Formats: sequence, structure tokens, C-alpha cells
Amino acid sequence: MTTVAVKPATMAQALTRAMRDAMAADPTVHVMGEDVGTLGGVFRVTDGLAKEFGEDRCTDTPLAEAGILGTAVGMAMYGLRPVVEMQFDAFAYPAFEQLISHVSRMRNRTRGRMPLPITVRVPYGGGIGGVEHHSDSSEAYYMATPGLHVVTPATVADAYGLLRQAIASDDPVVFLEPKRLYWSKDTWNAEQPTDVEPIGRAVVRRPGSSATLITYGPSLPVCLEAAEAARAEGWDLEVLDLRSLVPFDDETVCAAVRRTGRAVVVHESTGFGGPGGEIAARITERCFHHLEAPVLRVAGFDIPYPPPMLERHHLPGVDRILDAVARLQWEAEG
Amino acid sequence: MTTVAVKPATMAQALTRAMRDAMAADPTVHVMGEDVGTLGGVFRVTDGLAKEFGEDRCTDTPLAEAGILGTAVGMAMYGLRPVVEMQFDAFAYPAFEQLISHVSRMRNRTRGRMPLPITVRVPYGGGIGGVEHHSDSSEAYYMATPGLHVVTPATVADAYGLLRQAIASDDPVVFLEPKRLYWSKDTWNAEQPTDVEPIGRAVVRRPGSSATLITYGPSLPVCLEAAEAARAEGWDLEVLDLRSLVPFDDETVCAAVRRTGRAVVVHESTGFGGPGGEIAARITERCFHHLEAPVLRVAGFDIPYPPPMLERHHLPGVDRILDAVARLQWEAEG
Amino acid sequence: MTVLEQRGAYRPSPPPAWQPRMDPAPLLPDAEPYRVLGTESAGKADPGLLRRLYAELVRGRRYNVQATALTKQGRLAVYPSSTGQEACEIAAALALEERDWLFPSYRDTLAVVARGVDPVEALTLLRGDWHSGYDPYTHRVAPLSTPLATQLPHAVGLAHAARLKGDDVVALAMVGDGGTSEGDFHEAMNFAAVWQAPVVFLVQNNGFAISVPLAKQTAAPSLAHKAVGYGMPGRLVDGNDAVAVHEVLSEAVRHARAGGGPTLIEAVTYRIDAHTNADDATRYRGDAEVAAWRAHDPIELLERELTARGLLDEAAVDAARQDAETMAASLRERMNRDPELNPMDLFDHVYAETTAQLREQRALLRAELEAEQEQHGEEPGAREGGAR
Amino acid sequence: MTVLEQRGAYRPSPPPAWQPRMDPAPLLPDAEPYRVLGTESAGKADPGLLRRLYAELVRGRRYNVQATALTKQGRLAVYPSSTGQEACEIAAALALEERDWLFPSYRDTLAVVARGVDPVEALTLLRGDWHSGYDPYTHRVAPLSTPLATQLPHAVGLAHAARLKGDDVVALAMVGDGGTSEGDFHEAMNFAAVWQAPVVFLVQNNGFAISVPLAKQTAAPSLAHKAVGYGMPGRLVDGNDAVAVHEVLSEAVRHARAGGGPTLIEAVTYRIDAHTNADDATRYRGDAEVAAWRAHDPIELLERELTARGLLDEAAVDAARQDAETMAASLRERMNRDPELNPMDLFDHVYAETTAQLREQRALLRAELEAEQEQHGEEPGAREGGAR
Ligand SMILES: Cc1ncc(C[n+]2csc(CCOP(=O)(O)OP(=O)(O)O)c2C)c(N)n1
Ligand SMILES: Cc1ncc(C[n+]2csc(CCOP(=O)(O)OP(=O)(O)O)c2C)c(N)n1
Ligand SMILES: [Mg+2]
Ligand SMILES: [Mg+2]
Repeated sequence: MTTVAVKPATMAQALTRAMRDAMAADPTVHVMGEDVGTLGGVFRVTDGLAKEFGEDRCTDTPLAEAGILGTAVGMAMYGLRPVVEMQFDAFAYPAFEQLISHVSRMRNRTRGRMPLPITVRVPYGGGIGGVEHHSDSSEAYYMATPGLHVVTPATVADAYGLLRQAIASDDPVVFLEPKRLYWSKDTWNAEQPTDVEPIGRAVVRRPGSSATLITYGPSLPVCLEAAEAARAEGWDLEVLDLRSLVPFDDETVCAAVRRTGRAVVVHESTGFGGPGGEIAARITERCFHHLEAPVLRVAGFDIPYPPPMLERHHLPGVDRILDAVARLQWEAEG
Repeated sequence: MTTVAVKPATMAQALTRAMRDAMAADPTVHVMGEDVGTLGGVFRVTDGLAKEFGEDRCTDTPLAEAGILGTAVGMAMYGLRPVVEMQFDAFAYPAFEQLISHVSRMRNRTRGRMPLPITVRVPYGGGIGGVEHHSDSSEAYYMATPGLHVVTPATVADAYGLLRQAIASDDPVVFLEPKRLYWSKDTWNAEQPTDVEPIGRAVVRRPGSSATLITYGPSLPVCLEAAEAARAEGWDLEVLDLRSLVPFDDETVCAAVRRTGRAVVVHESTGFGGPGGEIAARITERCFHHLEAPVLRVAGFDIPYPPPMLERHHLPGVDRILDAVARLQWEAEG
Repeated sequence: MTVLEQRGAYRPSPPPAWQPRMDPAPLLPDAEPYRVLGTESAGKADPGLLRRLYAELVRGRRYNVQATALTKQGRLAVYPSSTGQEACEIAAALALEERDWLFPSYRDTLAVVARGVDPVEALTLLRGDWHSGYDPYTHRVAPLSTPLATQLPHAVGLAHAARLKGDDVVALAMVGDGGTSEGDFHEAMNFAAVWQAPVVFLVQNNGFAISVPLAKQTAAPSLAHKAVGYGMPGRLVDGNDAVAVHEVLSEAVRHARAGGGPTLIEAVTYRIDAHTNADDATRYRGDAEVAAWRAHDPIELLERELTARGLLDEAAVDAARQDAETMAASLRERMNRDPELNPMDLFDHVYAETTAQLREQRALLRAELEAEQEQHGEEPGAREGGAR
Repeated sequence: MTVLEQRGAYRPSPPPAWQPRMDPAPLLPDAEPYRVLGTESAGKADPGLLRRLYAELVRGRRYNVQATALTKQGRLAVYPSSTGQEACEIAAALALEERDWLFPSYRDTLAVVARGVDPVEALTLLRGDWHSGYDPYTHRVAPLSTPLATQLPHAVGLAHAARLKGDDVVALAMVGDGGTSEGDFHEAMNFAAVWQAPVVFLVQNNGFAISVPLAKQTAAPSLAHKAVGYGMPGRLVDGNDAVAVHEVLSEAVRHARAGGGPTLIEAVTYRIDAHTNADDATRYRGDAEVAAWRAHDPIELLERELTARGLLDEAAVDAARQDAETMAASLRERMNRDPELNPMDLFDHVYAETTAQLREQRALLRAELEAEQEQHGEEPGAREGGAR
């Protein structure tokens, strides 16, 4: 084994490595999807897996998402751990019936006898200049489906760690990969990846005392940038990375909001009916008397994802986040 | 024409009448779905339509929900107004890709040139002792999809009025029919149905001053019952029927909550990721300083819909609603 | 060579090197459904098999009748009877080995019971108790699938996984004529053929999808003809001829087990009862049609053959009926007892490890039940009963 | 008789009255793809048609090359080239009457342009401008469909609606070999056959779905064989033979227009370029295969025929090339200008009547843009430009 120094890796590379290591460690792990084999996926995230583990372990399927997830269900019934790739967010929709009616419910239906340890990898979100159907933020659909875990990494280390955990989980996990962070880099030791917090725990990415930005996935870097910019305005913003939408880490989130008394939820998904409503509502239920202002949301507009030339207007950016922070009724404070 | 006195009609009868009158008034209205023709639908809601208007206007389709909605899209492109029946809530899932990727977006995609005036009727919700997949509350999925109207009647008059409006609307409408209210009765004049408020307006079904129960569809009767029972505890509860989740009537909802200062959102759908989060969050954003307590939610548990013998434990009932009302921090009032 | 490299290879090349494609002829079903009973070849059928099928079909019919009766007594929420289709249900299940898997559709309770599942457990879902009831691994029977055709890709995946592991397990997937219109049917057939998965698809063409007759469901020469488009053999069989069904199924199972890939079988049969007890079949079909099919009853066909060959005397008929009555009595008796349900189960199997949110909700329900108990002096949530 | 009563009627009866089923033989495709060019029947082809096809194919190829070049200059976000498939794209579109409808898949820009859509407007989606660009009603061309096979049921519905209204309109629906695996393909084919809708399905089998070769997509004798399972005729045609494609398509369109119902046509062709400019085809296929198909080039096939028949001299070749260059120059020139986008459009077409929520959001964006303008002295949101 060659010694690999700690050097920058992209999120895509960390994801590849997570699958590789999972496949090496557990012969029941199978990767499947459109173009995942010979090509290594349209984002090259499964690059090299078919070569290393053979076509039976990393399989180019026919072009049919319900069929992919449906056959994965059968494979899981027989003791395998399928890792399914959906090529893009919007192309997971044909598989919804399998996901909702079977993947999320088989364990419950059989009172624990037939768990389905399936990981459904979904590259999601915008900001990559993708044409229609290639930039959807579909997390609200998954969140509203009991029985699924909904996980999304925002850092290179989490990409590796959370994907390993997802594959090892006995529950089905919808693993949302922020497309525009695929090429984000971080120093990371592929040979000795450090452990990350378990699925279900939120992590404070930047401590702060004036208000808490609550976010996940593709919006984490934007929030960190906003927090940096906020210093000029005299705000010391805390940034919280949810990491998993289900299970939801009420404890960490509420502790943070109780500390700062103010919160803004930031995500790309449409605001109306998006994850932010749930998050804001549960914070308010739990921390009402600690709140100096209503929990605000900065989200995508309530519109179909726009064409590439207009997407910058849609995506929550630093200014829009700071505008929301400014609306947190600071005058009222004291 | 025979003179028909104002007499009790069921919600199912009002829905049938709405389609009948729409078909009579407009030759472009076509009804389609599984068993809607000869049989009149498994709930008999399309009873008599095939006989009156012929099989070409009320059509038994092959058994394929994506195909039904997908062909309806094509029919709408050619100027028809398809009214599609999904046999049960969970059997609409195979049609999600068509719904999300096309029905909700075609108008926007073509900048208004190709509207799709499709009504998708979905019998939804539980409380009828249905076996698995026959009692889902799927409204969160529809709410999170911009481009759709999401409408649900709770009274006999609204069943008629809202369905007529939905069919006449140039936008696609997901029309959620509360299964367990199909047989609910009300005096109603089929020959001269009175106008109802337009889609997008919420209606106060019971005035009250202590707190507002915000609800829709199958939970309206439960809330009215709870309001009645609350009188014994000294609470005068207002009950608001949303009628349409999209568009959402912020104006009426906020006016009510500002009046009472307290609100509970009640629905059958799972709490986590369900409609209540959005509703509570937007009320809080808009009415924060009028709130004496956080907006609470009484919802189904975050579980797959239970087997019939256990469903009574899952469904929001009078006691659970009153318990929530009791938690609205009355002491704090002074 | 890996399992997946053995795939078929339609890969057209430019002329003059057009690749010869597979000849479709062997994939096409016969013009008429395959029959044994009432034909000359019936004489060659194994007497033991005939007797076994007869006894099982009589039991199966009795089960259908009893379960339908239980709906009237409110003991079952709903029952989709397979009266008239018992030959398909049972002969198909009997064509499997113990190690094989069955993927039933919602109407296939009889096939489930024929696999060895307890007759009462097989009704768990339909009586309003927990969704799947039986443990799928005990008899290798997937939960009865309500969303039509969704179980077909599961069967393909399981068969494929077994093959990857080197186990010679075959999966039998059942679906109705209506179910063949769903996208999942198409995708499952295609995956099965491309992967050469050891799976057998059995379409019970009973003429109707609830009220919708076959002519509104398909314009195909037969449902078995669909096989050609996937590159697998299609077979057409008289679904009321238990011996023919058993033979065709057994052949397909052997073929799959030997690595020959999937088969699509259309069994032509008829749903004698209404769709379920809640349905009114007179709305969409006439008595004459039903009468014609009653005259082609799967049990009578067997009885005639057995009698003609002197394999069935009155005592044997009585024994079969007696056995069926015993089963029915036990079913009645056991279904009369309320099942014991624990509301706490609602939270305990949603995830491997219950989430904090579900623990909160569990505690809420427990408190409510305890309050209820205090009011009524009952044990909290210890048992629930009575279908609606 | 209503439109829907004319359906096929496979309705099996119990013996002895088995209903004769439709004979599948006429539905089966020929063993080899139909060809005209290079065969004797080419001599019968109309010179005018040959010349028109030639000119259009030359333009089409040039369009593919130009659009690919525009991606390198950042003027197009992405372009899925149909180089090698021009005969399918163009001959198919030309087989339609003006009143007919085209339902293109994402790769079918050439067919869209052949219908009369402005070459620049046809690229609107791909340059990052508004999703559909052209008005679908102007030339009766549905928006280019990105989610594979989803456009097929639309075509069926539209054709059905036209028939119900008594209009003799035919819909042509295009899909790739990969797209045939989707459930929507199956459901569309089935609805079309049951409704006898005037629709023609054209599968361009170009050997690949991105990197996945046909052998991993299907085990069928051919994709055209799928027709049998729906009860419609399947035809196999050499997709690089523009005359053959035109003939087979025209026949199917006539058949559909005359009330004969749908046809499934498989055009065997090859994707010469990578999947899109963003793809690296060397990862999954060798040069030899590409070279073999290059030797079967649709334009060369036409050129050979025209030359042999003395229908093409150097002047005519030059004229065709010149015309193509003019088109390319205009494309280049017009694509070099930034399109004018109004961010307010984001809110104005989501619903017939903008909701209160969207009005709020619209106001927010307008305020932001005005603030931006103040800072930078720009006109607010008046124009946006530059693909990424
Ligand atoms: C996806 C889906 N859509 C609709 C239904 C409702 N439904 C239940 S049974 C049935 C008819 C099924 O017909 P067929 O497949 O022929 O089976 P059979 O009832 O004849 O056994 C329908 C439409 C369902 N269960 N699943
Ligand atoms: C439903 C869906 N799934 C996946 C994709 C991603 N995708 C785009 S093109 C393509 C391959 C299409 O192959 P084929 O149908 O043969 O058409 P071709 O590209 O060869 O023209 C895939 C998988 C998609 N667009 N839609
Ligand atoms: Mg049937
Ligand atoms: Mg292709």
C-alpha cells in the first residue's frame, strides 16, 4: 500500500472512495444505475468500481428508474445492500411509487422482519447551469415520507463518512449529493478518513452568538460566506449544518437557537412546502420563549427551477441571507 | 326539468353533479381513469357520466396511472379539459413524474403558451378502514410542487363549487377528495347550487375568539366537534377551513390568528414534513408579535399509515386537539 | 465469466454485416392455450399429482367461500376472491421448490396458503390487522402486493441476487391482466430478460380489472405475446386446467433454474365472483358469460378426468370435502377471535432504531392510552379488535 | 359508434368457443431492416424527394457541427449531436403534414428545425435561455422532452383528442433505444393501441443510451418486436437510409391518418458523436465500430444514389453546401448575441393568475434588482446573458 499524504480531494472523489471501501469491506454491497459501470457515472462518482469489482457488483442497468429501485428492493430482500444511483434529481421521480410504497414501508409492513438496507444516491440541486430537470431540490418529497432517512453532506469528509454510514445502515437512506459541491475540495486523507458524527446529528460549522443560520448541503458554503460578510455589519453568525433532514436533530438545533435567540433557515428548495417550514415550525414549537424574532426562511422562489441564465436570481445568495438577518428585529432586542 | 327541493345530498353526489354539469356546459371536458365509465368509479363518483355523455367523454382507461395522466397532458395540449381520477391516493404515485415534470411545469416551460387545464381527482386520507395504500394523505407532495393548485373540499357545497372551479381553471388542479367525507350529507340544492368562495380563499366555518383551529378536508368535522367540546372547558374556538393549500390564503389565516393570538393546525397527514409545518411557519413569520403561544400542530404520527384496526390511534381526534389547545400557554395571558 | 456478461446481444451493425438477430419464432406462444385435461395427453398425467391437485383445489375453493362469508360477518375488511382461478393459484405455487420464492399480487391468498403460510396469517392484511402478517422468510413468500405490478421488479431483483450468490433459487411473480398495463410490468420483464434472471411471470388473465374488460386493457393478440418484445418465451395456458398450468409452470421453473432465463406465462381464466365483496359485478358483465365459464370449472375439469380414469370414488371426494370443511371450520373459528394488536408497534418498526421524534410520539400515545385506561379501567392498548 | 368502441377485442372464452385471436404474423417486423438506397428499388425513388432529402441532410449535418462548435465557445450549455442520425431526424419530420404534430426527444433538434422552427429558437433550452423557447403551437412541435419517454403518452393523448374532434391529425413521437426501457414507453404504446390513436412511434436505435450499449438495454430480437405485444405493427428500417425512413414513416402516417391505428418503427442507426459535448465516448466504445458506421453515412448513401442516377453534379453539391454554410453562419451570428431575458418572467407563467405569494416574491426580486442597479448603474433585469 502506498502512503498517501493528506491532500486535497473533491467531494466526488470522497464519494467514490466511500463506495469502493464499502464494497471492499462487504461483499453484499452492490452499486447499480444508469451508466455507473463502464462510464463511471455521468459525474464519474462510480469511476473505477466496475473495473475493480466486476460488472456484477457495479452494474449498468437498463434505463428505467422504477425498475432500478424495484429490482434493488428484491436484491435487498435476498440480503444484498444495493447502492442505487439516480442520474439526476428529476429522474428519480419515476421511482417514487417504489420508494414511497415499498422502500420506505417494507420494514414496517413486516414488523421488522424484512428491512431494506438500500442507499439511493440522488445528485440534487442547482447552480451548475443545468438545463431543465437537472437542478431540482426534491428533499421535501423525501422528508414527507416516513421510513426513509434523508441525508446530505456538505463537506468532503462528510461525503465519505455519511455515505459509509448510509450504506451500512439497515434503513433505506436517500442520500442527496449536492451537485455543485462535487468539485469542492478539502484536505482529506483517503487512506485514513476520520470518523464523522453519525447520521442524525447536526454540526456547528461556525460558532457565533448573534443568530443561527440553519442549512444543509449546497447552501452551507453560501451560509459560511454570508457569516463572513456579516462580520462587517457587526453580526457574529453561527452556522449549523443539519447533515440529515431525517432523523432531525432537534437537540442540537434547539440548543443553538436557544443560545442565539434568532434563526434563519437557508435552502435552495422552494420555500412553500419546502423543508424550511418544518424546521421553522419545530423550532418555534420548542423554543418559542427564547425567540427574539420569528424564524425566517431564505429559500428558492416558489417556481419551477429556472433556466440556467436566470438561476442566480433564484438561488439564495449572501445578500438575500443578510437581508433576512437584518429583518430579525434587532431593534426589539434592547 | 323536474323541480328538486333542497334536500340532503352526499359529498359524492355533489362531486358527480359537478362533473355532470361541467360536461354538459363544456364539450371539451373529458373524464378518464380506471373504472370510471361502466362502473362509475369504485366510489361511484362518476356514476352515470358514461351513460349520459358516452364512452368517449367518460373513458375507462387501461390500468396505468402515468399513462392516464400522460395522455391527459396530450389531450389538454389539444384543447380538451381532462378530469382524471386516480383510484386511491397511493395509486397516484406512479403518475408523479408526469405530474411534477410536465403537468406542473408546461405552462411555465412555454411561458404561458401551453397551459394544461387538467383536474386530477385524488380520493385521499384515512378513517375508512382501508387496507394499506388506501389511506394516504399525500398533500405534502403536491404542495411542494410549484405550478399546481391543491384544493380540497370539506363540505358538500364546496365539493360541487370547488370541483366546478377546478375544472374551469386554466391551471392544473390536484383535487383532493376526503374519502371519509364522501358519504357526509348536507342539505344542498343540486339544481341551483349556490356559489362558493373561489379557490384560494379560506373560510371561517365557526367564529370564535380564544384560539383558531386551522384545518382542511377530512379534519374539518373533527375540528368543529372539538370546538363544540371546548365550550365545556371555557374556550371559544374559531375553526378555519383552508379549502385550498395552494394558493394559500395568508390574508384570511393571518387575520384570524391576529384576532385570537393562538392557533393550532390540524391535519391527518404526517406531522414531519407535512402541510402543518409550512402553515405554522408562515403564520409565525407574519404574525409573530400577535402570537401568545407558538402555533401548534396536531397531525398524524410520522409513520406509514397504520392498519385499519389501529388507525383510530393515528388520526387526530377531539381529545388530541383539545390537549393541544390546552398547551397554548393560557397562563401566560395574564 | 460474470453473471451479467451472459446477456443477449442484439447489436446491429451497418450493412453488409447486419448481425443475425434472435429468431422470434420460438418466443411466440401457441395459437391456442395449452390444455391437458379433456385431451389425449391427460392419460399421461401422474395420478398422484392429479389427486393432490384435486384435494388442494377443493380446499382452495372452500377457502374462497369461507373468506367471502367472513367479510359478511365483519371479520374481514375485504376479500378478493379467486373462485374460478384456483387452478392457477395452486398449480403455480406447487410448481415451486421449497427454496424458491413467491411474489403474490393482492388476489393471490390461495397461492400464499399453498406455499405453507398459515391460512389465518395469510388474511392478516385483509382483516385489518398488521399489513403483511406472515414473516416473508418463513415460507419465502413476499408480502401480498397491493400496488399492482410493483412486486414484479422485486421478484426479478431477488432472483438475480440469488443467481449472483450462486443459489439455484427461482422466483415466481404473479400479476393480473390489468397489471400488465403498468410501467412496472414492462420494466420488470425487461430487467429479467437482460439479466437472464431465474424468474417466471404468471399473468392470470381473468378477463377483468375490476370492471374493465380485457378489450379495453390491451389490443395484443394475447398477453403472452408481450414476451417477444423482451426476448423471452411466452406461453399460453388454459388457466382452469390445473394439470396444464402445473406442467407449463414446472417447465418454466426448470428452464429458469437451469440458467435459461425468464418466461412469461398467460393463464386464461375467469373471475367468477365479483372483484371483491364490495363490488357489484352485474354493473359490467352479464350472467351468460359467467355461466359459460362456470361450465369450464377447474375443479370439475379435474373431477371428470379423475373419474374417467377411475382415480376418484365417492369416498375420495368426501375425504377432500371433509378436509376442506375442517380447514374452513378452523378458519371460521380462529377468525372469530379478535387479534391482539399493540398500538406501540406503530412506532417500533418504522426504522431500525426509533428516532427521537417517534419516541416522543410513542410517549404521547402511551400517555393517552393510560389516561383512557384510567377512565375506563381497561388495560392500555393491550388489545384491539374487530374489523370495520 | 364512438371512437373508443372500435377497439380490438381479445376476449378469451372458455372452450370450445376459444375466440380466434388476431394473427400476430402481420405485426412482426421483417428480419432485416428495410432499405432502399443501394438496392434495386432505389431507382424508383422520386428525384425531387431525393434532392430535397439530400439538401436537408447536408444542412442538418452542418447544424450539428455548428451547434457542437457553439458549445466550445460557451454559447450553448450543452448539445446532444445527432450526427449520423440525420436521415432519421429529417426524413421522419418530412413525412408529416403541416397539421400533424411532432413530439421530439431531447436529441431531436434537427427534426424540430425540419418542422420549420427557427434554428436559433430550437436551441433556446440548450443555450440556457427559457425552457422551451419556441411556441409549440406555431409549428405543432411539442417542447423538446428531457425526461425520457415522458413525451410518448402526450403524443398519444393529443392524437386521440384530435381523433375525438374529428381532425385527421397524426402525431409522431420520437424516442431513443434507451427510452424504450421506461415504463412510460410501455404505457404509451398500450394506450395508443387500445385507443387506436393516430400516432407513429419512431425509435432511433443508435446503439447507445449514453454509455450503455443496446445489449444491456434489451434482450429482444429487435426493438420493433415490441410492437407485437401491444397489437400494433412493428417495422424495422435502416435509419441511415433517408429514402427508406421517409417511405416507412409516410406509410405509417397514412395508415394512422386513415384510422388504422399506431405503428412502432425502429430505425437502426448510430450516434457518431459522443452523447453530448460533455461526454467522452472513448470510455465505452472503440474506433473500429465508429469507423464501420461512418462508412454507412446517411449523406454519402444519398450522394451515391444521386450521383449514380445523374441527379447530382458538382454545382448541386456546392449549392447544398453553400446553403448549409449560410444557415451555419446565421446560426453563429445570431447565437453570438446574448438573448434578452427578463427575470420577472420567472413569476409570471407559473400560474394563469399569479398568486399573492409569487407577487410578494416578485416584488422582492424587483427590489433586489433595483438595489443592484443603483449600485452598478445598470438597467434592472433588462437583460441577462451568457451561457455557462
Ligand atoms: C397501482 C395500482 N393502481 C390501481 C389499483 C386499484 N386496483 C386494485 S385491483 C385493480 C384491478 C386489478 O386487475 P387485474 O390486474 O386484472 O387483477 P385482478 O383483480 O383481476 O386479479 C385495481 C385497479 C392498485 N391496487 N394499484
Ligand atoms: C427519465 C430519465 N432518466 C434519465 C435521463 C438521463 N439521460 C439523458 S439522455 C440518456 C440516455 C438516452 O438514451 P437513448 O434513449 O438511447 O437516446 P439517445 O441519447 O441515444 O438519443 C439518459 C440516461 C433522462 N433524461 N430521463
Ligand atoms: Mg384481472
Ligand atoms: Mg440511444
